[in-house]
Amino acid sequence: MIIHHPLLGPRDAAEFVYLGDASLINRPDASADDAAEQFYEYQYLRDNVAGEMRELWYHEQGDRSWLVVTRNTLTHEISKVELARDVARANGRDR
Amino acid sequence: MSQTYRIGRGLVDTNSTIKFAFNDQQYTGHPGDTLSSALLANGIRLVGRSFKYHRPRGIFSAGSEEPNALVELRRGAYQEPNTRATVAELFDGLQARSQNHRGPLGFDFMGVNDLLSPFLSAGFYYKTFMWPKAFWEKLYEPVIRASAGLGSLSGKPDPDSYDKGFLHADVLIVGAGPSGLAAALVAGESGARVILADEDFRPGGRLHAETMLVDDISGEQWVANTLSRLRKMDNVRLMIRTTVYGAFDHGIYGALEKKTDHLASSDGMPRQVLWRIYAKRCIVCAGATERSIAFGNNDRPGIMLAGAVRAYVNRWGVTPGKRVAVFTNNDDGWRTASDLVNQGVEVSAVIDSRDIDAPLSISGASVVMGASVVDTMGRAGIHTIKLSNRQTIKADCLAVSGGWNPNVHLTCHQRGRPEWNESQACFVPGGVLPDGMSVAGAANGALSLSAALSSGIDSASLTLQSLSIKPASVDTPRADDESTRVSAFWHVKESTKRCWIDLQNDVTTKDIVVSHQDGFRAVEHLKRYTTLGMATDQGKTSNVLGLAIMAEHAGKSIQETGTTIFRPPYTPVPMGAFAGRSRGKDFRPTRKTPSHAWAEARGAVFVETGNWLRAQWFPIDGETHWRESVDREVTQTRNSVGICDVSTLGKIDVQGKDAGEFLNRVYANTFATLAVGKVRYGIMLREDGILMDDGTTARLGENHFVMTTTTANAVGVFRHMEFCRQCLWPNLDVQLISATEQWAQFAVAGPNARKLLQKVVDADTPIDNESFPFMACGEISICGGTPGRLFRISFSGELAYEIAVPTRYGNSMMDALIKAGEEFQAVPYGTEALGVMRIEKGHAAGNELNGQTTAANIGLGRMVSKKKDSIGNTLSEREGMNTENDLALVGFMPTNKSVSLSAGAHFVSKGNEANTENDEGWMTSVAYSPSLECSIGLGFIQRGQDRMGDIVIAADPLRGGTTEVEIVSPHFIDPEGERLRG
Amino acid sequence: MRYSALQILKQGLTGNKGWTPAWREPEPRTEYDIIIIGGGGHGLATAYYLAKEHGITNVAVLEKGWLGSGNIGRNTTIIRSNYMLPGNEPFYELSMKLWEGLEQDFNYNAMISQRGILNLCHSDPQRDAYARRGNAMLMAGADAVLLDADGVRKLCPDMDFDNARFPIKGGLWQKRGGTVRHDAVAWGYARGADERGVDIIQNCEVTGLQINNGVCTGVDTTRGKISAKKVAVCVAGSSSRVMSMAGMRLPIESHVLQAFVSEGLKPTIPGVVTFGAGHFYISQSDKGGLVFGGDIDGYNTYAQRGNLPTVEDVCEGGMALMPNLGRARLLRMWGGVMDMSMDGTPFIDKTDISGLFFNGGWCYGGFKATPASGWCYAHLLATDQPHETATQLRLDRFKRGRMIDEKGVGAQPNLH
Amino acid sequence: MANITLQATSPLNKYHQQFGDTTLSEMVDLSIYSIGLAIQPDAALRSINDVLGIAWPETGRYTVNESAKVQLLGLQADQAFLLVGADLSKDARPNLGASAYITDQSDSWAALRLSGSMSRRALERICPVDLHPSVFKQDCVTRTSMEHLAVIILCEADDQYLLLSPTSSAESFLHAVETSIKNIY
Repeated sequence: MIIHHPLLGPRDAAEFVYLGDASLINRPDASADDAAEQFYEYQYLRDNVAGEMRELWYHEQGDRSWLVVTRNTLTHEISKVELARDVARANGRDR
Repeated sequence: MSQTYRIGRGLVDTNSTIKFAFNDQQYTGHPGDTLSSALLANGIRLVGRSFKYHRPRGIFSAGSEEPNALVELRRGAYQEPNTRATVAELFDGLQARSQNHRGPLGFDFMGVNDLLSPFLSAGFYYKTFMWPKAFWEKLYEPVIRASAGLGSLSGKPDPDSYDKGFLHADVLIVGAGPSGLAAALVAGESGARVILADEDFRPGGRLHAETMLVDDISGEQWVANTLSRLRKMDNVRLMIRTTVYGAFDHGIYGALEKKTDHLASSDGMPRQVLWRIYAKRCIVCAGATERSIAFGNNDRPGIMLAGAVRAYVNRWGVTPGKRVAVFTNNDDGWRTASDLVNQGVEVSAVIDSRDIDAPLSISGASVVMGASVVDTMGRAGIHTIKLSNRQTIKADCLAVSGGWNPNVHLTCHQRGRPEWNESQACFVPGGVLPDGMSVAGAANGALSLSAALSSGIDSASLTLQSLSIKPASVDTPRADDESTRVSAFWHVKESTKRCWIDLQNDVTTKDIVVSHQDGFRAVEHLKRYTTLGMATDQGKTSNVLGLAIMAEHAGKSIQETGTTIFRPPYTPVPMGAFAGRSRGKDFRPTRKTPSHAWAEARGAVFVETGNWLRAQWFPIDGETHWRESVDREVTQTRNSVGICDVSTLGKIDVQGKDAGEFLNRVYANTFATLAVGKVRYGIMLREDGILMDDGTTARLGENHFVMTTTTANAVGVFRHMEFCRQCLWPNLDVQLISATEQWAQFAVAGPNARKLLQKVVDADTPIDNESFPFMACGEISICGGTPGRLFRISFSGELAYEIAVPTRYGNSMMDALIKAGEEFQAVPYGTEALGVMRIEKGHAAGNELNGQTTAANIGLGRMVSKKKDSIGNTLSEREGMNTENDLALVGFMPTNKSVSLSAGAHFVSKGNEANTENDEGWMTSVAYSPSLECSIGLGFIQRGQDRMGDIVIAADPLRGGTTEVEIVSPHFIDPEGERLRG
Repeated sequence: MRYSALQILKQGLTGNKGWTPAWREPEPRTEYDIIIIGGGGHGLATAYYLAKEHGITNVAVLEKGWLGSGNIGRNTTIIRSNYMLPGNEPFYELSMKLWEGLEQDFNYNAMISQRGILNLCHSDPQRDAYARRGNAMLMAGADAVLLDADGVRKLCPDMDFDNARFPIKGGLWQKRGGTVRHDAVAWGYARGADERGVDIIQNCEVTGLQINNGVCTGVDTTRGKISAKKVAVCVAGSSSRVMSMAGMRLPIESHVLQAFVSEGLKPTIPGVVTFGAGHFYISQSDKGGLVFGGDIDGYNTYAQRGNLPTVEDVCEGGMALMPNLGRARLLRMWGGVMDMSMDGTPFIDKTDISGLFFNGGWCYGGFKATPASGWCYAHLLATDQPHETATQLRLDRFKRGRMIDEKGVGAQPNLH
Repeated sequence: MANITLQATSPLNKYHQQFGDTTLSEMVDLSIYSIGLAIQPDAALRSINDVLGIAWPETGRYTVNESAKVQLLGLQADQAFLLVGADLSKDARPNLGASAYITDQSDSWAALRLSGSMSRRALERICPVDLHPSVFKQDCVTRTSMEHLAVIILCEADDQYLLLSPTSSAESFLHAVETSIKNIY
């Protein structure tokens, strides 16, 4: 596969390490009352969609950026690639 | 006998003669020959045996689809099984042997299977060999296995080398036949970056097998002119002997280039290169493959595809027979007859299944329309054929054409399904093609030459436009639009004899009937039940025939019946090529520690630790067993001082105003409060609450920490921290960079460690216990000004330091430390002694931090700070990870001190049987402790912390040992930690 | 029809015209006691044991394609019971024992070949881990032998013992491990279940689950609505898709595992061998093809195909281990979609929806588990109690912190 | 203190080899610093311009100050490598204040220069990145992997590349590049 890196252009997916669903960005608040339940769902349950999925790839043999790649799990077509840091900030993650 | 079937020159160089051997018989051929054209030239018709019935087999095709003519090429370690004689280029001294027979090729003892064929029909083996049960293992299976396979490997390491590479192109054109060449001309003239790949050693495709003109010159001449134009273009890379074997995601194509297979010796150069081609667009011009017709005994040597017969006559100047009959269902087959007649070969008959007017007149041949061949005679090579009208005809070669199948394979590699085209009676590319792919020429069903040429031009133009490249104007080459009329005809139903579909795997029409009877009617069931299409040609010559006959039986259309899935590779690729250089010592890179050269000179024994090579121990004269060396290294370190290269530990520079806060979150314990100039031991959890890694982190400045990780987890921890930094807390001010390679780091351990270091550390850094206490760190200068770092940390439990210098000084530093330590008899120690000392001290390492254990399991539960959130904190509190029966890491000593403990033994209480139910834990690490003079171990056992002094059984049925052990503190040495603070 | 050598003789002498279909092609009825969704190995085995062991025959197996078209039709055929953790090992050993009598039991030759499986180790810690595992196997009644380098060499002399980047230091050998003709397992179970009255309905895709007030009462299919007292999902590879119809999210990701076969070769590999310093395992089929594979590709996918980096990685491992394979040609590559669970261990469990049962999460280890999976799932469906060897294969184990993580890589499915 | 001085060794012993018109040689005396930008980078970018006379590069590009013989390699959005053509003593390290984080990387990398007509044909055997001059131009740099090793590749000129690979595995990397050259024909 080829990932069109937003900063570097097309790169072989072999340079990347895959983590999984981009929902892993949304780490729950440990001080919430139902933190245990939230962390369980965050860590273990997956939509595992057959279709377009947002997922985390790490450009280990490249610029060391984490990317959010929107990829179709049926066809492997990639429709969008973003810097995960930007996505995290847009999701309201801060410090 | 010398080449009595060579009737012309074709495109071989008859001025030069080369020698080769088949089954140890010497023959001659010419440059430009393949092994099969040379065998045919010499009148060799029997070349192998089929898989199941060991029926005699002859050359069937003239290309890579060949199911029959498979040989073991070359000798010794170079022996290459299942090599298609049809594509093996002849070279001087070539040696080949036929396969899959016991006894001589002409009389194969396994031919008895053929007589038993009524009992060996499709799926027979699923229905028997079950009784008596014990016979399967002892008798049936060994017999079945002994007859498995076709060719054999030499058993010796492959002596050739292989290479890989990466190519990038705007347009990849697969196949340099008429459509591929035409497409390449357009793309090349337009300035695109073009790769034109062809599996043949002579580009041109079917143009060499035919006698047709292009632009009023011979096809061969047109090919030569076109190639010379292409070769002048810098932007075109012509790759011959290169098969594009697979289409992978996003325009990545796999290609195999044969570099030296046509030479007698590869001379040290890579035999083949496996290319990964990144192509924005791909035009598949892969041509078409002819198929046969199922009729009685249609598998005999001498029965060939009609197009192949034409290829041998026209390209190689060889006739496969002296009296040839043609059996066809299409107009193309007739050209075989006319080309043969033009070359002066006798054509005894043309049989056409269609009841139409003869499309051509063939002089001297009896023409039989609306008839078919029902049987053939001649066991090792046909001599007679029998027709449906009861006529018998003499022929030593029968050219069969059942129509052409476009080579749609690459279009289906991403699970596209081809579509049945009724008028052309073939599958054509259909559905969704891989992104960026188009198809031209015969591969797209443009079966006539003129159609192929123009579709190449058109397809290239469209492709370039999609890349926003203006297509150059190239005139479409002129050629005749020859007739390709065909009328589907699969199976001669009048035949009472077995009619072959898959020649290699011996699948006949009867097997299809049995498969249908047994309920295996889906096309995938048919394939799996009968093995149709599972041979080395992956059904190139058999699949369409087989599924068409299945469709007839099931009363379904061919489109409804469908095909099995096309999978890469298009033609088989050697494993050696897929591995490239990554074998032997080059399987993975070797990482060497900074003091490697020193250790090597010192005679160290090295051990692989991941990709690192580390000194395992340093034997000295007189030591004959590794234990002697290791015991000495441990004892001398504990008694005086020892030095160990620990540079392999991961080192991560963590800087930023929020570096402390960041570490607070990735470590389970607190780091923000660590004072500058101090080191702290930290444990890191995964988010699921399991231990991920441990190590010490030093604070060199307010905003500057240096973290150490275990050797094994260095890369993973860094990746995890980048995840935390970028995805979880994107606005923390923290920067990470690996400094593992930057520093050579040495543990200096033992009561004399400080005295030794005082000799190398520059005087401006006082390192007495008060100025530089346990867990102190600092940037220092060494040996007169070399910048370095010093950490007062101890893995061995002794008074110990780790001293770091820039890597370039590492080898020299080791030497310096040993020289400075001469007065203390300082010893270098390796990973074994390091391991012994950490076990003696009760430190967890890889065997304990195995990804299944919690902080509580290793006795560090209280380090997980509940005053802050950190990775893994919440999930570490789950009920199942905090039970009364939790495992605890403790020490074990044998009750009988002369007994050795074994890692991997499981603990059961005394009196209990060693079974899963009674399993209470296991021994993780053991060592002989020279300090305690007995074997000691660390291990996890349920409620271990509450069971000090208990005697349990360490059960080791694997090695036949059962040992009584006492549960003790894991800190075998200096449990109060006085030494390391001294 | 009972299969035997005599039957073959009889049929052979009469032109092979008397064979009858191995299974019926029934129309679905409107109601069954139990519907099994998924006509792969596990679903068919479940149906077979429901009928044979529990006398429950009013059962339908619904398969969206052709029977056996799931991972039973695209795996590398290995059987073994060399697991380490107490939640796993007794289950896999049950499976091994069932394999050992299977062919006579269902009157179908699946060519079970117990020629051994050898896991190589290349370092001391790896050997220690194998010792732990080998003892766990023996304690569960399985067989295991720990070999040193010489022992390995005797068993499999054609490996790189002299020039290896990661020298072979020994191995864990399970003699009873081996290979099975995978398709035949599906066919044998299907034939056995069909014979006992189970309806195997091919080309019947489940499009919805009928769930009312927390009770599952049947399924919607491409061939109409079918009611059932119990619905048993058994669709590894597609588990998330099917269970999402019940509104459930699973601790599962779908990944592709590639497998490879070489051209047919005269026998060269003795049993199953796995490399310990790279991703590669290999065996040789009855027909002579080398069957080999390695790691999953590593990204979520439902496409039954993989990509080149994994192919190359596998062959690199192969050549590092067995440099004599260089001139063997890779004939075909394919991929199967795996239910990769969060700890690498499967599930056989009830769900919170009454009447809806779940079997999945088999990772790349489903084939070897086929008999025990069917046996235990049938037990659960018939008795509403988990089988004694499957008590820990529960869906709630992550919430409770009772993971069964053989590899110790945590909640990252692509690492299991 | 004993009279001991430390000797520096280069990762590849100053390797230098000619293959026809193509040259492969180790570059020694190269200083490398990573510069990580603080979360608010403005001050850092200004001082980089002031102190080094060089602009912050886009990721995948490098910028040059010819007179100071320094190059700034844009390897990550917030991190660049400063390449200095001469070995800097500790005191000569750039001081960029508190808004950029500097780590010495000089000993972390072995540096090879490959130049000559076979350079690209050799690198296409191991380098997955498209090095065609129209794509990988003279201001391009990137990190990738070759033969299982991390490599930073920088296009210095037509047919001339600088290759940085980790010190510990430098011999394996050299072997990979040498083999690539020898395997061309």
